[in-house]
Amino acid sequence: MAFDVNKIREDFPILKRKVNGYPLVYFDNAATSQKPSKVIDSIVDYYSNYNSNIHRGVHSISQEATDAYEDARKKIQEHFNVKDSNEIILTSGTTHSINLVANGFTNLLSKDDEILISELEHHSNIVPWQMMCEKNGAKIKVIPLTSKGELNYDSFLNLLSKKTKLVFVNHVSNALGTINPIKSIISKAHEFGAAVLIDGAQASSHIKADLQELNVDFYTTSAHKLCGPTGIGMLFGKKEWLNKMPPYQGGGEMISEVTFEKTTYAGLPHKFEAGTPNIVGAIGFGMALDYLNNLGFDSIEFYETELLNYATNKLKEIPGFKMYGEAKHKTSVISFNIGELHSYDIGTILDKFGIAVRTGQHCAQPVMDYFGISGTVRASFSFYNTKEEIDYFCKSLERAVAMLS
Amino acid sequence: MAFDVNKIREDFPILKRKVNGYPLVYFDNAATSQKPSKVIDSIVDYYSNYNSNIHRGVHSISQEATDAYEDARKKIQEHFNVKDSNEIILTSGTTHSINLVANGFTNLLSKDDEILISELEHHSNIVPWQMMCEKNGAKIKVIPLTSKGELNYDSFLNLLSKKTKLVFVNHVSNALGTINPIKSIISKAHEFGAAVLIDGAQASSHIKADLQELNVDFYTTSAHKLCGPTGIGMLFGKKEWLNKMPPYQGGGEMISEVTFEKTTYAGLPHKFEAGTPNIVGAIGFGMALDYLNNLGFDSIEFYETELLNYATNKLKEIPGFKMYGEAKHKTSVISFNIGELHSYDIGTILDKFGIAVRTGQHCAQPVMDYFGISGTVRASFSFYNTKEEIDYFCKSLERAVAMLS
Amino acid sequence: MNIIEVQNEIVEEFSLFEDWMQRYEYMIELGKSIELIDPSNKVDSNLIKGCQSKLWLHAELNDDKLIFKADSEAIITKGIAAVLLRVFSNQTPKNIIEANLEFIDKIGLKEHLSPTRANGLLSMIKQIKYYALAFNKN
Amino acid sequence: MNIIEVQNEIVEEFSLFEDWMQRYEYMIELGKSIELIDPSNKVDSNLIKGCQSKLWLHAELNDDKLIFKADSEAIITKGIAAVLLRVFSNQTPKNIIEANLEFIDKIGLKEHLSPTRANGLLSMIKQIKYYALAFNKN
Ligand SMILES: Cc1ncc(COP(=O)(O)O)c(C=O)c1O
Ligand SMILES: Cc1ncc(COP(=O)(O)O)c(C=O)c1O
Repeated sequence: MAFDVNKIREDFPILKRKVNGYPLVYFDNAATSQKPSKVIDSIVDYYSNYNSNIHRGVHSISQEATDAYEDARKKIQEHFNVKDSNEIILTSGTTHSINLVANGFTNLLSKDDEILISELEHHSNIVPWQMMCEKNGAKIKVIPLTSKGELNYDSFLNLLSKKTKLVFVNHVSNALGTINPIKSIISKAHEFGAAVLIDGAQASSHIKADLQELNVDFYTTSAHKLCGPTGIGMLFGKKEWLNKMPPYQGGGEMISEVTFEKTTYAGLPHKFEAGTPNIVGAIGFGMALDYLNNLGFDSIEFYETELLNYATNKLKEIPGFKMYGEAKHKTSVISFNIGELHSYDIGTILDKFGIAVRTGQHCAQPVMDYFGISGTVRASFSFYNTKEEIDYFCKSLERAVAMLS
Repeated sequence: MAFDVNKIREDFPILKRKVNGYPLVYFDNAATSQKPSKVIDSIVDYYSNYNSNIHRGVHSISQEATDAYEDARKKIQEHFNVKDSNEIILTSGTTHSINLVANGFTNLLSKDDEILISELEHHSNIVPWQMMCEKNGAKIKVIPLTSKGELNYDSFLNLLSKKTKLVFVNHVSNALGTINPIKSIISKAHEFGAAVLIDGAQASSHIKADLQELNVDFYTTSAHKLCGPTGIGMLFGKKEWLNKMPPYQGGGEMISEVTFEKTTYAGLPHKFEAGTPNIVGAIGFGMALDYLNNLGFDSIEFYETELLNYATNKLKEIPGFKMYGEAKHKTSVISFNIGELHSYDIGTILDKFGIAVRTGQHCAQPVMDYFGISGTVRASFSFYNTKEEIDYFCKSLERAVAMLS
Repeated sequence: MNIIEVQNEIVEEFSLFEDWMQRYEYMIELGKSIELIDPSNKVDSNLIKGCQSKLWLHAELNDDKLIFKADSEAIITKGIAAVLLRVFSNQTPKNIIEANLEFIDKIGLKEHLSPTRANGLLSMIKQIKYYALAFNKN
Repeated sequence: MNIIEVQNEIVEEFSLFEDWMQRYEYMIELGKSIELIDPSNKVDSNLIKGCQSKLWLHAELNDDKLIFKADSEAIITKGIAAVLLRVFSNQTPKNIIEANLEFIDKIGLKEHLSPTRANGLLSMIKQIKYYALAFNKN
């Protein structure tokens, strides 16, 4: 099946929209993805036909909603090739997932332990660990960057020791698009007995991760990054770890017995899913995975790489263009500045042309500090973008630069 | 404007549905509410026209999404008559809200402190405090029930002391429908310097709470209980308290500066809203409040009380009918058993007739323990229900009883 | 009778009913006539999870056959248990392990087979098969 | 000129432009010609929050008039600041407090007035009014 982008674009209602009089060119995909009708329809279908609170409900629509919710978990399990569906915890997103793990490790670590965090991380994979370390005294060591925006693998090896208990790396950097060598990071960390959490938020719309093959301990993602709804995400955790971790939130669903004297917790995954979950979110998440798998991740990757190369080559011709992040393996993200121009100015003018890019620090201040800059313009492409959009983007960028210089 | 239930029913697509061949009679409103087209449409509109990640985005759709998200916060603020919109924290639901507060108080309390929890509480307002007390050693004291399912106010007064630091009561009990005298509970607790958290999850679809007038310290609710989407809720907290509490989750949005040495947190409300929020959820939440306010809470209350009285009188005629919860002030919830029949059996047969009720413990095991029962059948009515549905329900219930006896 | 014969007999019985009400009434009747578990065996370790009403299932080997007994607070659950016991009780572990479960669909209980249903049917079957496996090894 | 006269003058200037590009080009020009804040006043306490680019605003009283100076990393922000400074700098605190802000709408900057916009316009205005209030009391 050839990749027919014009046909695919018809799946996304928002792409018909105009912004400031121009057709929307949405290059802010790394911040959040757009949603195909299939996903939107699944939400409407839920609310119109079988909205109900789940679990323990005897009546039919409660059962239907429960089945749909649990089917979504199964779809996620299959997509990520996870052994046991109980290892999939539905959360409100990557940030929630990571905080859940950080809370779980608070009492498992102490002041002689070290955790390694890459300098490439999103704030969501830094701040929870800083908060945890304040409680248990564990030390954070930073895996530094190279000038190409890759992780310094030798430094990583040097930092690893018997003291290392946990390693945190994102699968793909949201600021630069770098695809990290997580497979070897995981196996090296395991040699030292350290567990590894991979933040897959930025990877999941581009790469289908096989979690059993990776042998990763924890993996997280957010549905909104992969054509799914807001307010839902997942945490994969190996059963051995999840069983060791205390529950994160208390409430309905996550208990088996409650008295004021003693409460016993439910088994996995419910132990970590307190309260009424984002039922419709889970259903939309599952549908988004169906949609992407139906397109095929190979086709997506192939096409997005084509867009990336096309855009990179065109942008390099613009005088003063400086790209941050030139990793050998990267997703379709271009983070750049032009001369001394401020990213905010460029973003503002591009918006006037109907083009959506992200500007600033991209929740990755350490990366910006590394390059000694206050921010970048980030154009991130998805499989529903086109070369024509890139042409228009480059032309508009040149006009913006002319206006601002 | 007269209350035209048939017209209102047309706002709810799900009410056209059949279950097991019969028209759906949805009496499980205390578990979750159904959604009017306006709310569903607002979700479709968001995803079809301005879906984008919010805050810090320079481009137009990001600004539109941010405005819509912040407008929702304003609507919530106005609805609950809150002074400052920064006192409204958007969470994923009541359970999340309560856990956030419990986490915030972990270091503010110590082993000489006491917290009062009512015996009427939902597990979501019990378990988080048990988890907190395990950490800081504070003691839980239980405000007991009376046989009518009301809080024993005298016991409450006796339990109050200078040691009391926090009091937790739900505004309305989900298991019995009891409306608690929160105004006097709050002012009594304040006399002793204790802060009060009111769990409004079950109240919000029936009662419009004026939080300034109540002078409450914390108030929580879930949008899914009041015609809004799943995966979104709110926490109101007085600024003085919210400023004292440490952040709950770390991540994007909730920081102002991040380095590996030191991270500084953002101001309210962002300090408590880590990560990409449930943007569409917030928008739907705001729209649900618009919808309910447009109907008018006075009309809703009036009509629901009519339904409650009508149903109570009819049900009382059924031999063996025993109602739990006969509070003077209660919402349109009837929790009951018939003779020795098990609630599960009744629920199963009613479902066969297309009627959705909840059966079991309703996440309130202490209430069931108090009455010495394993569960109840709970029929909970909303403003879109009708007397005809109640007639059909009673008739079907009698047939179920006949089959099961 | 072997398992297949019992299953066929049950399917035949249920095929006489015209609607769900008759089917449920019959199940409720069956529930009332179930051979109850000995009170001393109504212990937590015999409780089956995943059911809204308490449901106990006990197994013991009699010669080479497994004898199941069950009880539940809910009569419908008891009825479901009664159907299962008619099929599986007094059979050899090996036959139980190998038994297929199409009859559940045929008697209109398929809707109860989803893992999320609160009636415990699936958990009961799992537990029965689990007992059979355990006793088969001995 | 008093505040209203300056505002009218600015509105007139902007009314000549046919599209957003000319308007922005003009603002960028204004940004380049802004009277810059003294480097010694580019301190954190003069930073305005709510802007994606750093934006400093300094105020001092000269006789009975407030003199504002500003700077920003971003030229568009500087241009917006320049427009505001033309209106508010060299005016008495009282006049600043009383000034209305309709001109912002008229010159096509209204879209920037939402509290969630990352350009700092609203924060700048708040800070200017805040300074005026503070100096008015003295
Ligand atoms: C009184 C009460 N408190 C708390 C909750 C928990 O709300 P949620 O599941 O939306 O977090 C509920 C809902 O079941 C409730 O009725
Ligand atoms: C690499 C990475 N990690 C974590 C996150 C946080 O995800 P969320 O905001 O959905 O919790 C993001 C999204 O911005 C991301 O790109």
